[in-house]
Order: sequence, then C-alpha cells, then structure tokens
Amino acid sequence: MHRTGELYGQFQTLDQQKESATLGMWVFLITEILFFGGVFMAYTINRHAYPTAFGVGGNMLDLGLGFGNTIVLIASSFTMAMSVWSAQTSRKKAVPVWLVATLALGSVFLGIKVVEYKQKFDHHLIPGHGFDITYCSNNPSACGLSGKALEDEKKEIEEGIRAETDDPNTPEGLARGLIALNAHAQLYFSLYFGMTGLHALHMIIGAGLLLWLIFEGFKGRFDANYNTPVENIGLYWHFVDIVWIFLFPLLYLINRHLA
Amino acid sequence: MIAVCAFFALVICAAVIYFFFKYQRKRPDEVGVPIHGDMRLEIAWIVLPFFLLMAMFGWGAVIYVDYRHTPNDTLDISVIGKQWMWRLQQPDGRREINELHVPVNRNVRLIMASEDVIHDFSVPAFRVKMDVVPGHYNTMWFRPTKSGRYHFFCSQYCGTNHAVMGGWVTVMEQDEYAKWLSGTLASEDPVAVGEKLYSDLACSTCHQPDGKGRGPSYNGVYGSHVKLADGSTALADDNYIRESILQPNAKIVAGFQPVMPSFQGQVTEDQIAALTAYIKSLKDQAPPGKPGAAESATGKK
Amino acid sequence: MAEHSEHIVSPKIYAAVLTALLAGTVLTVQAAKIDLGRWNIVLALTIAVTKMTLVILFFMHGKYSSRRTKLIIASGFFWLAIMLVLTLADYTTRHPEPSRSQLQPTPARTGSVPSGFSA
Amino acid sequence: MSSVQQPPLSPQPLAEQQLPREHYLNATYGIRSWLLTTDHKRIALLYLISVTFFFFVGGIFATLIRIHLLTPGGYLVTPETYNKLFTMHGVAMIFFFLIPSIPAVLGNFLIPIMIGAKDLAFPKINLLSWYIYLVGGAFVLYSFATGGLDTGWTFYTPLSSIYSNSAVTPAVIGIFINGFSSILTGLNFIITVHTMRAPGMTWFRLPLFVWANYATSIIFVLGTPVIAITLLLAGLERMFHMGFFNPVYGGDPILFQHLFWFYSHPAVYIMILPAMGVVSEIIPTFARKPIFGYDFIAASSIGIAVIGFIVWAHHMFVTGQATYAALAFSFLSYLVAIPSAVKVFNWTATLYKGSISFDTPMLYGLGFIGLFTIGGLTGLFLACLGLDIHLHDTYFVVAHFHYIMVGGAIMGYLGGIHFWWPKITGRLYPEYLARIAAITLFVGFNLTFFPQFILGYLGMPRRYHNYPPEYQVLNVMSTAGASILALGYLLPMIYLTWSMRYGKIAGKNPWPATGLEWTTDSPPLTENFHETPVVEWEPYDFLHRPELGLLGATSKKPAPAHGDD
Repeated sequence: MHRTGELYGQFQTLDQQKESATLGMWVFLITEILFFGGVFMAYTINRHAYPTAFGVGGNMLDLGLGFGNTIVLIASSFTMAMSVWSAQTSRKKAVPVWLVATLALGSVFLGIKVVEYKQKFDHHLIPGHGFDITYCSNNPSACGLSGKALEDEKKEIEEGIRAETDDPNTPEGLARGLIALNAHAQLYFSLYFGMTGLHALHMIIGAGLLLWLIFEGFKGRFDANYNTPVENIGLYWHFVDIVWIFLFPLLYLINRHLA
Repeated sequence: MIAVCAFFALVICAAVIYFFFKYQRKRPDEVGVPIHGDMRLEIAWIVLPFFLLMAMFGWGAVIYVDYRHTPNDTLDISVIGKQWMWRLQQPDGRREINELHVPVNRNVRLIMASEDVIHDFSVPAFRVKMDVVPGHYNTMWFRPTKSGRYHFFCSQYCGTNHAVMGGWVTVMEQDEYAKWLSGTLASEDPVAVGEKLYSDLACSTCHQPDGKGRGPSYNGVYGSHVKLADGSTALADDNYIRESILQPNAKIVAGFQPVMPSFQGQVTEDQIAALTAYIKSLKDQAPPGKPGAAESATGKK
Repeated sequence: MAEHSEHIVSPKIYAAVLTALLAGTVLTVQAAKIDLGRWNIVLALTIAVTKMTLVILFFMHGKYSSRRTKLIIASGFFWLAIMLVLTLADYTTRHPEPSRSQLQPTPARTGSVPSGFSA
Repeated sequence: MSSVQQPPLSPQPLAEQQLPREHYLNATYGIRSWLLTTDHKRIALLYLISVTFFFFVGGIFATLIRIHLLTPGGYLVTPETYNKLFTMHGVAMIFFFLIPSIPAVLGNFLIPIMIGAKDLAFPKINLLSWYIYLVGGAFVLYSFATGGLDTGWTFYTPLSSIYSNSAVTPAVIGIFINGFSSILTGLNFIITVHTMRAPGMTWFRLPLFVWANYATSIIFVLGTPVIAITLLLAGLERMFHMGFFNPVYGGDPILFQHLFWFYSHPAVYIMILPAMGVVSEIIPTFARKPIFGYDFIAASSIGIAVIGFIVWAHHMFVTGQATYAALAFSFLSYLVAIPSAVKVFNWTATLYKGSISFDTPMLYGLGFIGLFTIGGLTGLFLACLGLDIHLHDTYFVVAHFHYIMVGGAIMGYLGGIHFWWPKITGRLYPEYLARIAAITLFVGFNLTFFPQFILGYLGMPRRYHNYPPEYQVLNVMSTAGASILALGYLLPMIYLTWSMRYGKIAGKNPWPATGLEWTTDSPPLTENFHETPVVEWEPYDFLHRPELGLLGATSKKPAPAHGDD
C-alpha cells in the first residue's frame, strides 16, 4: 500500500508519520482514562459511603432518557466505525455521509442531555442553596408526578430517611435523617453533573472535530492512502462512547429494583 | 536507623570524594578504565539494602500499629479544632481552650473533630500527631510519663492564624489533677488573670489590639457607646461584656461578622469577672484608627 | 509496520458488535430491575466491561493493532486499577471507629435544609 | 593505531574555531520566527526563558519567607501575607519551574538530537504546549496579583474549596491548564522515542538522559490528568457549591488528598528523574569511562516511575487512613528506595578508576550525588511509620524535599545547563566563575537546609509565620544560608547571559563526550544533522571512538555487548 499526503519535515517516511499519529492518539486516550478515572474514584468512594442516598438520587433520573441516550450514542459509534471503514476502502462519497450521521446522533445525545438538565433544574436537584430532594414528592404537579410513581418516590424518600438517620423513632431523628439524605443526595447530584458534564464537554469537542472532518470529507480527501484524521477522531469518539457505557449503569441503574 | 542512614551517607560521600581525588585526570587525553558493570555487585546492592529497608519498615510498623491501637483504659478527652483555636473537654464536661490538663502515667485518648477545615493536633514532646478532619472522628492516644508543661501545635496548615493555633499540655501528678478538676485556681490579681485568659482562651486570635482581627479590639471599649450592625448603639458596660462572651451573636458590632462561638459553659463566673477586669484596664488605651474617633472608625470599616 | 494496523474490519463485524452492544444495554437495564443485592453492581459492571471490550477490540481496532499499542492500552487500565485498588484499600480497611456515615452533617453555609417533608 | 599520540586534544585549540555558518539560531530572524517556531531547540529556549522567570518569582517569595523567619515573632509581613508567600513560592516553583524545567528545556532540546531525529514527532503540539504553559502561567500570575493564594500549594480541601478568601479559583484554573502542557510534552517524548530513533539507535543504545525523560513522560501522561481532574473538582466545589469532598454534604476531604497525591507524589519523580538522567550523562563524560551498570540505571528509571505511582499515601499517615493501608504504603515506599539506591551506587562505581576532571558540570553532578543521598536517606525516616508520626508536617519534611528538589533537581538542572551550554549556544561559559558559583550553591544550600532537619526533629511545624524562641538560632543559620544561595543563583544568570555573546567558541565536542548530540555542529542546524546519523557505537564508549582524540582509542568497531560483562 502506498501512502499519500503531506510528509512533515520531522519524519523520514509516511508510514512512520502515520504510526506516530496513531500511537499518539492512543497515548492521549490513556491520559483521558486517568482523567475520568479521578471522578470515577470520587464516585466510588462516595457511593461506598452512602449507598442509600445514591440509590434515591439515581432513581430521580429519567431512565427512559438515559436509556435512549445510550442507544443513540452506541449507534453513533457504529456510524463512526463505518466512516473509518469507508475511508479505508476508498469509498470517498460515503465517508462524509457516515460522518454526518455520527454528528447528527451526537447532537441528538446532547439535545437529550439538555432536556435532562433542564428537568433537574426544575426539580430543584442542582446542588447548592436550592437543592431539595423532596421537592417533587411535595410538589408532584410541578414534576408531573402522580399515581404510583408519586407513591414510589415518597416511599423511597421515606426509606432513605430511615436508612440515613441514627434514630428512626422520633420526629427529631427523622428530621436529622432528612438533612443527611438531602446532603448526601447532593453529593450524588454533584457527581452526576460533574461526570455527565465532563462527558458532554468531550462530546462537544468531538462534534467540533467531526464538523471539520465532514468539511474535509466532502472535498474527498480521505481514502485508503490517507485517512489518519478519520481514524484518530474515530478513536476519540469511541472512547467517549466507552465513558458513557460506564456512566449509564453507574448513574441511572443504582437501585432500580426498589422502585 | 540514624546510624544506618548516616553510615550510608558517609560511605557514599567518602567514596565520591576519594575517587574524585584518587582518579583525578592526570593528562587531558586520558581515558578511564572501561568497566561496564558487575552483576554480582549490582545484585548485592539490590538485595542488601532490601533487607535493611525491611528491618526499618518492620520497626516503624510495630510502633505505628501500637500507636493506632488504643488501649482500653483511657481517659477520653474530646477535642474540637476550629479556625484558629482548640476546644478540649474533660470526661466530666469541664472545657478548656488551648489548654489541656492530664494526669501523669495514665493513658489519654483524644477523640478529635473539626468544625471547619483540616487541623492537626501535635505534641512534639510526646511524639504524637493526628489530623483533625471535618466530618470524621480521628483518635490518638498517649501516656505522659513526666509532669510538666509541653507545647502542642496545629500542624496541618489551616489558614491565616495556623501558627498561633497552639497551646500547652499540662501534665500533673494524679492527685493534683484531681484537685484541679474539682477546685479553681488560686486567686490572683483579676486583671492579670484576665490578661492570661485573653491569650489562653484565644480571644487574642480575633480580638487583636489593632482592630484588624475578625473581632473588634478591646482597647477603649469599656464605657464607650458601641455602634452595632443593626444601626443602634449599646453602652459597653459589665453586662454588655458578659453577654458578648456568653451570647456573642446577640449584639454584633458594626463592621464585623457574627462568627464568635459562645463561651457558655466554658468560662466560670470568676473568669468572666477577670476578663471584664482586663477589658476595663484597657479603657484608657487608644482605640484603633484615629484617636478619639474609635467607634466610628470601627463602624465604617 | 503501519500496514499491520491497517487491517480492515468488515461491516458485518461492525453490525454484529452494534447488535451486541444494544443487546447489552437492554440486558443491563433489565438486570437492574431484579434485586440481586450486592451482585447488581457486579453484573452491571460486568456487562459494561464486556461492552467496552467489544468497542476497543473492534470499533477501535484494538484486536488488530501492534503489540506496542496493546501495551499502551493495557497500561492505561493498569494505572487506573492502581488508583482504584490502593485507594479502596484504605477505605475498606478503616477503623471501626465512629465513621463519617454515622455523623450527622452540620447544616452549614452552603447546605440547605428542605422545607419540611410530609410523607 | 592504538597508542599513537593523537593530535588535537581536549580542550581543542579554541581560538581557531568558528561558529558554524548556519545554525538554528540564525536560520531565521524576527520575533515571529521565534513565537511561531516549531523547532524543538527554539521552543526549548522559549521554555528556558519562561521557567527562569518563574524561578525568580518563586525565589523572591522564598527570600521574603526566610527574612521573615529571622525572628521568632516574624515582624516583616502579616500572617496572611506570610501564608500567601509560601503558597505562591510552592506553586511557582513546583508547577511552573521544577516540573517543566529539565524535561521542557533540556529534554526538548536534546531528545531529538540524542536519538538522531530532525525534531520531535509533533512539533506543532510542542509549540502548543508552550503556549498552554504560558496561559496557565498567566492565570496563576493573575491569581498572585489579585489577592494571592493562601491555601498551601497542596490545595487541601475544604480550606481551598470553601474557607479560603484568597484568589484560589484562577490559580486552580491555571494549574489545570498547565497540566495539559505537561501531558502534551510527555506524549510527544514517548512517541518520539518510540518512532523517531535513527538507524542503529537501539533501545539499549539510548543515552540514559533519554531513558530518564521517557520514564518522566510516563508519569506526565498517566499522572497529570489526575491532578487536572482533582483540581477541577475542587474548583467546581468552590465555584458552584457542588460537593465532592465537602464534609458539609458528607464528602471526605481525605479523598482529595488521595487523588492529589496520586499525581503529586509521582510529580516528585518528574522533578528528580530527569536530573538523574543529566547526572548519568555528566558522570561518565567527566570520569571518561563507560557508565557502570547501564542496564540497571535505565531499568531503575522505569522502576522509579512505576513504583513511584504506588506510594502516594505515605503523605497521609496521620490523616486517619486505615492502619493496613498505611502499612502497605510504607512498605511500597521503602521499595522505591531500592532503584534510587541502585543509581547512586552505580554512579559512585563509575568514578572508580576513572579519569576525573574538575569541570563545572562534574561539580554539580557530584554535588547532586551527595545531596540526593542525604535527601533520599532522610526520606527513609519519613517512610518509616513510627517516625513519620513525629516528623510529619515539620521542618524535617521541608528540609527533606528541598534536598531532593533543590539539591537534586536544581543541581541537576544547572549541571545540565552548563554541560550542554556549548551545544545550545555554541560558546563556553567562564569556567572559573562557574566553579565558584557551583561551590557557593553547594555551601549555601547545605547551610540553608541542614539546620531545618534539626528544627524538624525538634518539632517545629512547617508553615508557621512565627515560632517559639528556642528555634531561633537554627532559623538564623538557615536564613544566612539562603542569602548565600540567592547569590549563587544570580551568578550563573549573569555569566551565562554574558557568555552567549562573549564566551569562547566551543566547537562540536568540547568535553569530549560520546553522545550523538556531540557529533553535530554547536549550535546545531535547524534539522539537527547534515545527514541522518547512523549509530555504530555503544553508549559511553570512549575507547572505540578514535574521532574523540583520546589516548588508547582503538577501532571504530562496536563492542560486542553493551553492558554488564
């Protein structure tokens, strides 16, 4: 196979250049593993300390949206892989088409994320002064809660309070339990926003890179002899997908069997 | 251990210096003997230090495990760290600020918590030290063997007045300790007692004479009209001082934050009287800011 | 050398991986709804790790890359494991003294107390 | 041809030498050609200027600290200012001087030349990382200028995330940004060493300096992201009242320390490993014999990098972490002493039967061995659980890490600067002044920091703006030493700057040394070599290199094996 493309001055051959670029991307990705590793560490320790509050917090997320997002992101990984394949097999026309599909799916993901964030904001689940884990069960109409869902949420918060308090038999003890639950649930939501926020930031960066690829792809630049950018940005995109593969069960599926 | 380390330090330095002079270059084009290495030597200086290091590790580990494992028959003192003072409470409820009285030859356990940031309770003379972490109880224990007064420090950096967040551990004979627990101090000049309390209770960390601390200066306060945060004024008389010590947030001086903790239950009536006497004695001191415009200067800060 | 990493994976494999990933997602949601005690998290993570392995091996061509690349990937996870395992070694062997979960947090300046809960 | 008297010897007749007609410094002119350069040598010089700036910023803070501590009461500055001084000293020195110093200056300049490449694998990313460093530095300077920083360089929560009233946010952002500069530099080095080596430059012919920087890069790449995320979380806690470590929400401040030291302990090895690399170059050159145990020194660099990652919680023995964890970490900390000891033993053995000269780099190199030995051995005290209870957070710790960082890293850095100065500028520095400076530094350093060991042993806690009067004598000694030290740092600044213009022309290989970098012009071309070099000799082999003009040189044939025989 004969490579084409610009040979940068520091390299002797195009093969060497391509190898360096791919290897460089992988090294970058392992720094990303450690980067996300830090938040995962914080998550592990805090969940280990407060399993109940994390369960209560996790069940306040919208499972449907999270599940949908997972599907969307996995599909985008597939389309990304297909664009790399198209480039490797010199299907020049197909490359940007698959890339556009990837970008579209990525945008859907981010759109759903915005909806979710907005929902959390309305439900008083942003850590800080206004945080109130009981907001929805006290104002069911504001959250669109009714019937069994409302009963479940109330029951769950009550169980959470009982688990967090030192004395479930007195009103003072229950009040302390509520304060504890509310505090520890804020830890959960801090981690939720921190982790999904970082992930979303990576998605946004990835979308920017995709835009550039699409632009170049329509010019027909990527083929079997020159496809390093598609491949490397593909690696990045798959990595972001992997992060979400872990975030989804860790954030959304902590305690679903209780509800 | 020092001996082992010193030995190695000396051997290395001596070898370097010896080689340095012994094998000094004698002519500019001279080359050293091409020795590439010696497997036996390499293995020797990997294995031998390993055993030495393991010996040190074992020795340190035994001490540490002993230190972290509290015996059962302890005198429990509760310690609370707060920016920038220590509150210590005897088992019978008696509280002290930046002072700790313990009996000699008795195992003492400190159960420590922090109200704000991480502090560290350290008594160099006893070779003990433990961080005081918010949201978490840490304990440490020691057994004083000689009576006397020993410094204790905060040794985890905790903010502006970290360096003055310390005090004294007083180790007393058992019977003296019992007397101290039940009785009071011998009577002295109330102003001197008050002045001592001013530093012992760490009033001085906030109420600095120049008025730049977190609380107002005492200088010239007594008998003056103090401007309060809500706009009113109050006459600084004995009752005002008493209230400020016991319910500090009842009247807040303009320009200051309600950050002072209550000393209710930690000071006796005698001590309040002594503190009042001390503040009275500062009546004629120039207050901070322009002389004569003390209160307004403080108020506009 | 680079030719080795130039292995072209067929779309059929991609489609198979996609199916497996989607199936895994459904499976993990269903599994979470059954109460397995502490095994819920184990199962969820096992599924997640499997999915990740599929993505790395096929979508990211990990299966076909050079030993050097494989070593780099492995070292990333190895270091992550160091961090997790050694930190957990501390947390899981802490003293049975009053632990922080038994302490009530002080209602402090940034915390907020909810306006009463009526269950 | 073995014992024939060789003609021109080292140092070669200098007057006849000329600078090469074209080299990287005069290839292009103008400020744009520097600010937009992708030449690793020019980027190294840009780094040299910027890290020197931060060194003097940190140095001024250090001077003020020492003057303040002359008297027990400490009347020079207020407690608040004092806290800001030592915090800013730490931040400037650690994140903006020590960490980038040797890798980004000497590593950048030398790694491509040493392995026979035209440049690093990603020259644009290299330039980018310098700009990232500048942006990070600008944020930190902004923080210094608008209220300073009083959290300690360790940024322990909740002091940093909730209680401090100083400009923590910009500083945290600055260090976060600066982290990416480190990551990209490390990434660049790793890829370069893997893919850009010249023909014949096998892994076991790599100079030990390259091995050391490779090990450092591993830490850059695997450790730095963790500090980035940790400080980001602390910053989010401060800015948006989120909770990760906040005890108010039930979070654990100790977790911050775990994450912080997961990077910051290996960061110590980021500082010392490259310095070890420099010393591993200097010692064989000036003892003029092959390094003793090449394989072991190379392997110990990687060993230190790897083991260095699993010892971090020895900074936390008194935080209330689990006893078992403390035991494990103490044990692992002792393990990391072994590769360090192996290096020291090997350097010392290299001197045996050498032909040792007094040149300045050698003085720094030998100073490094002595100071690093003391610093390393006192580390054993701190790794010892029982002793650490007493010594933790006292001046003993301060003295220990200054012996490693200043006595080790800065000695190595200055030694390296002097050693490669002829290569960087094409000119020699004034030898006698340089020797005086090296000795001044050595004396001043020991006078400053040795008393601090005793202070720490006596129990004086660190980060105190005042202290009980019984500690005064030792503090005065320390301050006196610091003034000598300050003089010792100013001296090289002056004569090195002077020599850039007026120094004697150095020629290709003034020492002579065996590395590939000494076979090209001084200063080198933009492309480093006129033609791609082919390496046919083993590292540090003086005997089979007749072109070096040394006594007893035989054929140019490579020796059969590279190392221990």
